[in-house]
Amino acid sequence: MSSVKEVGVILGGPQGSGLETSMNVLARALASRGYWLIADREYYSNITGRHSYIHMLVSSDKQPRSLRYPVEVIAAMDAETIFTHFLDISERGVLLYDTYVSSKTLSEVASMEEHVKSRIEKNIQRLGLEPDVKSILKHLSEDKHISAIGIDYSKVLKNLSEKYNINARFLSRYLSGLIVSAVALILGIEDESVKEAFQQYFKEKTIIAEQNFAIYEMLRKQLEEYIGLVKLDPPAPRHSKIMVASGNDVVAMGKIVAGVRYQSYYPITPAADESFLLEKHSDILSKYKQPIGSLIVLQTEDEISAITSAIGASLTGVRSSTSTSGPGFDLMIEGISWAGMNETPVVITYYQRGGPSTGQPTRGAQSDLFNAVFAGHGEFSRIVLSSGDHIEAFYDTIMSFNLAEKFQVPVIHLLDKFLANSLATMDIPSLKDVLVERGYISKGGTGYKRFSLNSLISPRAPLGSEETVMWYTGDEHDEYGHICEDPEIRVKMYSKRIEKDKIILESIPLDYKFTLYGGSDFEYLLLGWGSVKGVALDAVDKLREKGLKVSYLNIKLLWPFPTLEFRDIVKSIPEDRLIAVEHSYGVNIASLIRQTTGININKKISKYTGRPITLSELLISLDKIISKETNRVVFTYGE
Amino acid sequence: MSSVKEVGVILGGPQGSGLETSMNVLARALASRGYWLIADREYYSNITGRHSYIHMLVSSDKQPRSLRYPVEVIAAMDAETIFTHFLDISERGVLLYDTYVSSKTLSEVASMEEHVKSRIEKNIQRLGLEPDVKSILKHLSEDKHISAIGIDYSKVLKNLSEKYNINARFLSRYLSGLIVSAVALILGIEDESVKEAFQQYFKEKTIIAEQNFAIYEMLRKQLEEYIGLVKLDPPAPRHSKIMVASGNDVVAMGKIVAGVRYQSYYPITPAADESFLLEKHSDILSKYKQPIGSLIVLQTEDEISAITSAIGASLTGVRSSTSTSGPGFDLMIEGISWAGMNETPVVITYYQRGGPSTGQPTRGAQSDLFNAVFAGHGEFSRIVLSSGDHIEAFYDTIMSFNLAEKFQVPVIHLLDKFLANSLATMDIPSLKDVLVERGYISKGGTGYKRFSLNSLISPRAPLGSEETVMWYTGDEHDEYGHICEDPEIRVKMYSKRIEKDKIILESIPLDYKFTLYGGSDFEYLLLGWGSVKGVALDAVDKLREKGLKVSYLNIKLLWPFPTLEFRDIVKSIPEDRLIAVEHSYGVNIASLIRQTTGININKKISKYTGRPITLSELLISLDKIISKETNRVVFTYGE
Amino acid sequence: MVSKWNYKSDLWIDWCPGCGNFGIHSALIKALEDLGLNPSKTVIVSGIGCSGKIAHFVNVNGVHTLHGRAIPFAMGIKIANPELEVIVHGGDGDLLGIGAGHFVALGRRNIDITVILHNNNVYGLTKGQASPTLPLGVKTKALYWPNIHERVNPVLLALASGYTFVARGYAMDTNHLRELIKKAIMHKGAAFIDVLQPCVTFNDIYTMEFYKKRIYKLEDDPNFDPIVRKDEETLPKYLKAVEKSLEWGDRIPIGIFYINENVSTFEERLSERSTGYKEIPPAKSIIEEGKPIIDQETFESMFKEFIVNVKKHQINK
Amino acid sequence: MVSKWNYKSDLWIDWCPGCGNFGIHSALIKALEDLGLNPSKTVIVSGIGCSGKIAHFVNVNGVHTLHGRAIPFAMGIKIANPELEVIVHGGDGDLLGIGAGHFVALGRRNIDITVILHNNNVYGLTKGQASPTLPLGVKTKALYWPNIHERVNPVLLALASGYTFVARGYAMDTNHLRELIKKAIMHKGAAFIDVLQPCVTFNDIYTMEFYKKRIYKLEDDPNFDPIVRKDEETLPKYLKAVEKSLEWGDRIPIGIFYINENVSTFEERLSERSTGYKEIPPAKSIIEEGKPIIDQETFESMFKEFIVNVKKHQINK
Ligand SMILES: Cc1ncc(C[n+]2csc(CCOP(=O)(O)OP(=O)(O)O)c2C)c(N)n1
Ligand SMILES: Cc1ncc(C[n+]2csc(CCOP(=O)(O)OP(=O)(O)O)c2C)c(N)n1
Ligand code: SF4
Ligand code: SF4
Ligand SMILES: [Mg+2]
Ligand SMILES: [Mg+2]
Repeated sequence: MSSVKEVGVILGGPQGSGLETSMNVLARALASRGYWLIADREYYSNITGRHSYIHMLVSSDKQPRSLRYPVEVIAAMDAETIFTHFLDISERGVLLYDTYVSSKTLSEVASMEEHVKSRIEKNIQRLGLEPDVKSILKHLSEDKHISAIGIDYSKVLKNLSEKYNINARFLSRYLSGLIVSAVALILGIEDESVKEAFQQYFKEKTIIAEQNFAIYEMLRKQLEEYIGLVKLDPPAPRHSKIMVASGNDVVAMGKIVAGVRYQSYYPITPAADESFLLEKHSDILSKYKQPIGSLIVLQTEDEISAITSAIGASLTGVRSSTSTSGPGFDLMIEGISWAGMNETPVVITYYQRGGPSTGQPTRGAQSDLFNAVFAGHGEFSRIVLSSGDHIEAFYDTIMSFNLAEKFQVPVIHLLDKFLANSLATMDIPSLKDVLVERGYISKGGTGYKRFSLNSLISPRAPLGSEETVMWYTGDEHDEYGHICEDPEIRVKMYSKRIEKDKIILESIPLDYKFTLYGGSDFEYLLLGWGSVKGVALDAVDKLREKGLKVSYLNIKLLWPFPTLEFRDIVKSIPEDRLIAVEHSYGVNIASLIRQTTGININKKISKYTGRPITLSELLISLDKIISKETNRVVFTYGE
Repeated sequence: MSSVKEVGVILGGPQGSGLETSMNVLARALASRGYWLIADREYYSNITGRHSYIHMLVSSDKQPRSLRYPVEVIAAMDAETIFTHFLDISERGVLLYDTYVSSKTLSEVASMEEHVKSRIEKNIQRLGLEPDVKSILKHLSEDKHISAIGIDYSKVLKNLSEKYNINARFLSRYLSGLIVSAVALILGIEDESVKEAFQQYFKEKTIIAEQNFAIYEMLRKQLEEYIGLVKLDPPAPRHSKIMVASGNDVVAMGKIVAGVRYQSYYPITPAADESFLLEKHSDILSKYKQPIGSLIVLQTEDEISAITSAIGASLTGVRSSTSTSGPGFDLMIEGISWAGMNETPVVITYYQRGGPSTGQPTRGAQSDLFNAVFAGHGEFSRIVLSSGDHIEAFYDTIMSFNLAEKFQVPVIHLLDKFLANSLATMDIPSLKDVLVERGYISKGGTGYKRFSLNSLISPRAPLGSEETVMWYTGDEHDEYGHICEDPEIRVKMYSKRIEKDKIILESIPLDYKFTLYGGSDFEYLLLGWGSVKGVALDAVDKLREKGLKVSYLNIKLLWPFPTLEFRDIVKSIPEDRLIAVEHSYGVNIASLIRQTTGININKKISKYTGRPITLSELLISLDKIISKETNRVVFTYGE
Repeated sequence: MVSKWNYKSDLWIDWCPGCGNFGIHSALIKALEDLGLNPSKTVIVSGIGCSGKIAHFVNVNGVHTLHGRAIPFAMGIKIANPELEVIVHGGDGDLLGIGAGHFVALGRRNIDITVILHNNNVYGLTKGQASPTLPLGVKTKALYWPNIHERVNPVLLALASGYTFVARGYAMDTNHLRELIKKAIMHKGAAFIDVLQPCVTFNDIYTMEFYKKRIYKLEDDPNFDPIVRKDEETLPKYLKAVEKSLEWGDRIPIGIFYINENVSTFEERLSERSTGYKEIPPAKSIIEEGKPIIDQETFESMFKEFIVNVKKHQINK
Repeated sequence: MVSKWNYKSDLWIDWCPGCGNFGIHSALIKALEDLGLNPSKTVIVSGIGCSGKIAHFVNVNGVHTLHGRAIPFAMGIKIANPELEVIVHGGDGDLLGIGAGHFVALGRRNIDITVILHNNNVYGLTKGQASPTLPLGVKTKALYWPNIHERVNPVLLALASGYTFVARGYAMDTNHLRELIKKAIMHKGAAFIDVLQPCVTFNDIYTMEFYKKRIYKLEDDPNFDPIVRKDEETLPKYLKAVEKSLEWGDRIPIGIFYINENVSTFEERLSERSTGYKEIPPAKSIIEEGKPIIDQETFESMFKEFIVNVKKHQINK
């Protein structure tokens, strides 16, 4: 088999059996070979037992930005994975499976939801197969020329247990290593990289790393004939050090770089992992040579306490933030309204997930745009920023703190589960140009007026400033912060808090408002924000290869909306050449644009199954839309 | 003095001194004479001491709909009222005051906010007066020909105390009666009506009514020469019984007529009075002959409990509601999202007040439109209705319950403080055509599917139905209500909950979407929603008298927005003849219209001092806008 | 006893194998069987967490609500239809963290509801963070640092809030727990059971072994009688319950701490202001399609305080 | 003692004449004077209600927050800048109704904050509805029906939640209250004072006359010592405090119920995970305009677990 530029991989198995570990180790091994990759993690709202999988794309020449079906390699921990994904393997691809499951039937898979089961049953019937693994395996190898490679998992593990004298109870913990090893062998990654990946991931637990590598060695023998069966091209040159991290991770790193000193959170998917990483660094911060102070990460009793205590911390001059998803954000709204009223900088990292209500807690969505932009009673200035990928998310996190302090407003950094839980390789961010911008910091002093009307942004002195007293109140107030119901003061203060929007729009550089990808010669403009960026860029590249002049506008500044610049950029084409894409029902960015610019976008691409839009879905839908077959396409692919 | 069609009255004094009583008694006395009136109540967020006033307009021929300055009569309980309102008395008008305050100076008024004081001081200076009552009184009578009628309040009260042997400590309670009496005499209302008004208001406390009437009798002698000094025309004929009630009252009545059986609330201005009236009727409901069941009105521990317990009650098939304002609504958002997810009817009566945060708790605003329409994570159908006046509010309350049940959605009835706390005369609502519409109620049974996908509206069986079990969950679910993450079910369920919007729009009759006032021949169209209706209609009348073809579009259905019908109605004039008016900074209805219809409204009239737009303000601004002097007018009149 | 109803729903239960929730589930099912509660008149109201999923695993009505809000949802259901048997299930994060305010308020109301706390000392469903019942300084598996919050004592908090039935059970002693659940359901007023529930995935401290060694039963002490029978017993029995609730460490009591049925229930209190409440509670009102609920006459007499008669001779001379 | 600072702000105080809040205000001002606290290092954090306005009436920093949320705001302030003296003021609706969850959580944290409850049994600022401390069956002026909720006992709830200083004062005994406030401020850990506060406008039951007849001082009983000095005293003193907290009716105790400084404060606990916390707490970090906070090298070593070295020979044969 000749080598390829790009390989798609799915690792599947029950939740709680270590797939996240597999993903992390495999990613490190691949990265250390110089490959680029992206990996999405799909899982149920469940701790143990339901079907979960990692969907990866590995590339030899550039950072992959989206996922695609079918994939070349699937590694199945269990029968459920085979039933769920057998249609996702490309012709001549590879299926790694446990020989133990070959006798399983679909009806035996208890952990599968009834609806999923009956849907899969229909697919199996359509193909004229039996609802059992055997029949599927036969179909795959005979009809699709797929190499179905069986491994006796329990035998491998038994060998391991004998070698290291491991209690049988703990053996299942090594399944993740088995999967990594098998896939690494198929992809032909060098031993050394696999070994180091285990070592790096398991850190001090060197014995665990060793044991996992022992599995690899066992499998290497067993799978000898398949090594490098799916071989990647030699990687294009890249930096000698690269980063492998999830969206949650990069945001946490961004916060530390930005100087966050108080982070409150109430656990919620998919936000909690960010705080966990920050928590780990509570002490490290104090350990570094510079006196950079301590970072307090606090699990609060609820989201109301999270936002209000973060605001409290901010009043003392500290960079503070909190992190949540939809249900938690709802509870923070009254607090955000207080921050707006009191011109208090605070950063809210808002990871969207499937709604409404508890919704699909572990699935992705972009359906909270309006909640972020409009929730809260009364009118006040806020900034809503979105990030299109991991690197953007890192810098945007830092930017969020700068903007919050410069303009003394709450900043909502709007992300989502797709980004939060997906892993990607990236160049190590450079901190060279990462500068702190604190805005108008004052030392206070006698007669200090926190809400001075001399300028739209008043001098901000921290609580505790020498010789200074100040007042804050959620009530309308005078320049000192005392309650005041005078209509004239009301108008001045109320206007001040809204008219900041103007200077925000003036000060933020264009590339922090949106970025055009693909070229300014576009005849069609695809537009969106956040996690559709990757797939949109890939689609743009493909279409441009075919000679279609499509570009993508990645909108970052969602509020205040950059109306003038937006109008300017789209003016070269008619409205009916604008196409919006979003992981939501409404494709709400189109409504926001109509509201703020008057421009009508009635071509919409949407997906709201909780799974990410794939490249082929986007290409198909663009084709349908450009060919005027339809104005709206809704996709549903992916389990 | 000849009689007049219309009289403006201000009653002013410290909060806690009985002005609300004065308003109620005076209104009843006037109503029983056959007069129409409207009365706005302005007060600080304070229990005792700060300046408060009633601003009334009384008419002999039709229901007044808006307020105006100047007024013909001001009755001042204290010096602060004189300082605050002396510029509001019309030439040849009347000022009733306490002779005791004639020696007061502005600086002695401790309860006045500094900003207000310095603003008034400037006005006084500008007129070349001294900052004391004496100087002002002189100015009023000499320069403005105002009858400044002094009464020695304490003498009147002392006489009363002697007559009835009342403890001096309680005498201040009779100040409200004194004010009513003095104004009634000036307006020349018959003794009998005043007497009955006291009796009706004080109910079983007949002695209090008697004592108050005794004050009237004392004053009648004292003010003999002034009786009927400002005389209203004989009233046009009207029904023999009329209603005098506030917005809070009519909503409570509407709820009872609608069959509410569970109302939860957490006290908040300006919503709490509604629940208080309902609470009074907890027992009366059971007392009536028909077995109409019991009404539970429950003060909860917070707004989260208010909304979630109301939803819980609704699940048992009960018509349930809660009532709040901005800060409380923010806390309800997660609960509303659950109701959306679970297709649960529930009515949220949302009285706007000045925001953000605690804002101006006792002042009016319409700045929560987007919060009502867009707050909540995830997308789901909801209905947002607004009411333009008391009568609308009554019927809309009933409509809200019908819509909630018919479409199985949360209904937000968006009102505001202006309506909530203002008193108006009105015809007694007729219940003839008030019918219950419950939508698709089911008896359940074995195999019952609460979320059947057979139709957009599934059969709804109450919890407790015989031989029926059902499940509800905030997670995405299948037809039984069990958690389900299958992508196909997801798409069906998610879409179902949003696509209801279509049938909502199809089913709601046009006059529940909006109403055009002034005629369809308009050359300019003023548009708005809620509490601007009254002043808008008055302005339309005035302008039409002058030959300008202006009409007013009163928008009731704010969400889902009636896009098609709206486009249809405005299509006859160019966009730049559309003018929006709102008590907010942003005049946000214009943005909502642009978002949902693509129509641009860039002419805006706005007021956000917390005080209502007056007729003259609206006329002036329309003039400026129609003459193309400006596109945006912001007003600030009123203390 | 063979029950008329099958109380187990036919869904696959997705708790981790060995989870203490299975014990609570069995005890509940058995208690329902023993009491023979009619599934259509029984409602399980649960919060969000591993614990909250129980509503789906039982074949009676289930309302799986919001994180922390099971109690107010349950309150609305019970008040609107007092005929329903309402049982709340929630996690320790759910009932005592985000939901602590409602937990306290229910005690004050003494609504006839049973609250069952799945107390596993962690936030299970969000992957093992410390819950409010985890003691200070303890570091369970998923924590990076030892816990910095002191624990809240559920039994003590329930006593302080006014619950009139307060007990503690152990998830792995299903027969004992089944009896507690039955008593709690039959109790007149707000009943609370703190169930010690091992979380095999995230809690490596409060394990079955941990509990096995320490747990003892209050009912084994013949001198301890938690039931208030006469008013004068209230104070001493309450104080005794408080004292017992503070026992934690080498010996951990399970069983009933306190029962007091002399406190009026919320239903009784509501009947005082709404005299028809017992006969026609909200859910029994007849609200018929296409008809008005009250007629014009009733309306006008109800709201007579707002109605003014206009005088014939309308004008003053 | 003549204080360096004038602690009274020059605003007109808009409480009703005769309101108990004036007593609390005076006691607070006097306590501040006695302690000579630096106004710029002192913060009053208040909720929403008549009580909440106090933040504006004192000439130290004032943060008038949201209804029920004074405690979490205060927590953020105190944790970020432990040098500040933080005093929370809230109403009974504020701290024990909507804010009860935070009230409980603060006890678990034992943050060095003083919480002063303005306990007037009503919702003053919203015109007299029943507050959570109003006993069952009582009908104050603005209520249409007698109260249907049992009262929450603030002292008991504070004890159950883990406050390490628990006291009760009376608004009209300003000298006694002043001493309590001073002790609470000086206490190391979370301190709570339940202040009985007559509301002259809406509460016609718990009036000054009512209290005058009933109040007595705990310190007058020579046998009652609320201070835990040794660990073994904890349990008996705690139980005694609980017992005393239940006294209500003809005799109402004021004074200190319980003090225990042997419990670690939150600040101490935070120092364990963030060793530089005491020297450089968040508010003392230097975050300078125009500079990066950490350099590339530090960054890469902090997050080395995410950094992979790319092999020279990148390709497998
Ligand atoms: C408002 C809100 N915040 C956070 C969450 C996320 N969340 C889901 S379960 C859970 C906690 C679970 O812990 P616990 O209540 O103890 O239940 P357990 O899983 O341990 O049974 C949290 C915080 C949520 N669903 N809603
Ligand atoms: C979220 C929210 N709900 C309700 C209110 C309205 N509100 C203002 S003050 C108050 C209660 C006041 O009672 P309490 O806390 O006892 O303080 P007091 O006025 O008696 O001092 C309420 C409910 C609010 N401001 N915010
Ligand atoms: S995480 Fe813990 S509580 Fe949740 S199901 Fe697993 S063992 Fe049970
Ligand atoms: S209402 Fe009561 S608590 Fe509020 S200021 Fe007046 S007397 Fe004081
Ligand atoms: Mg738990
Ligand atoms: Mg109070």
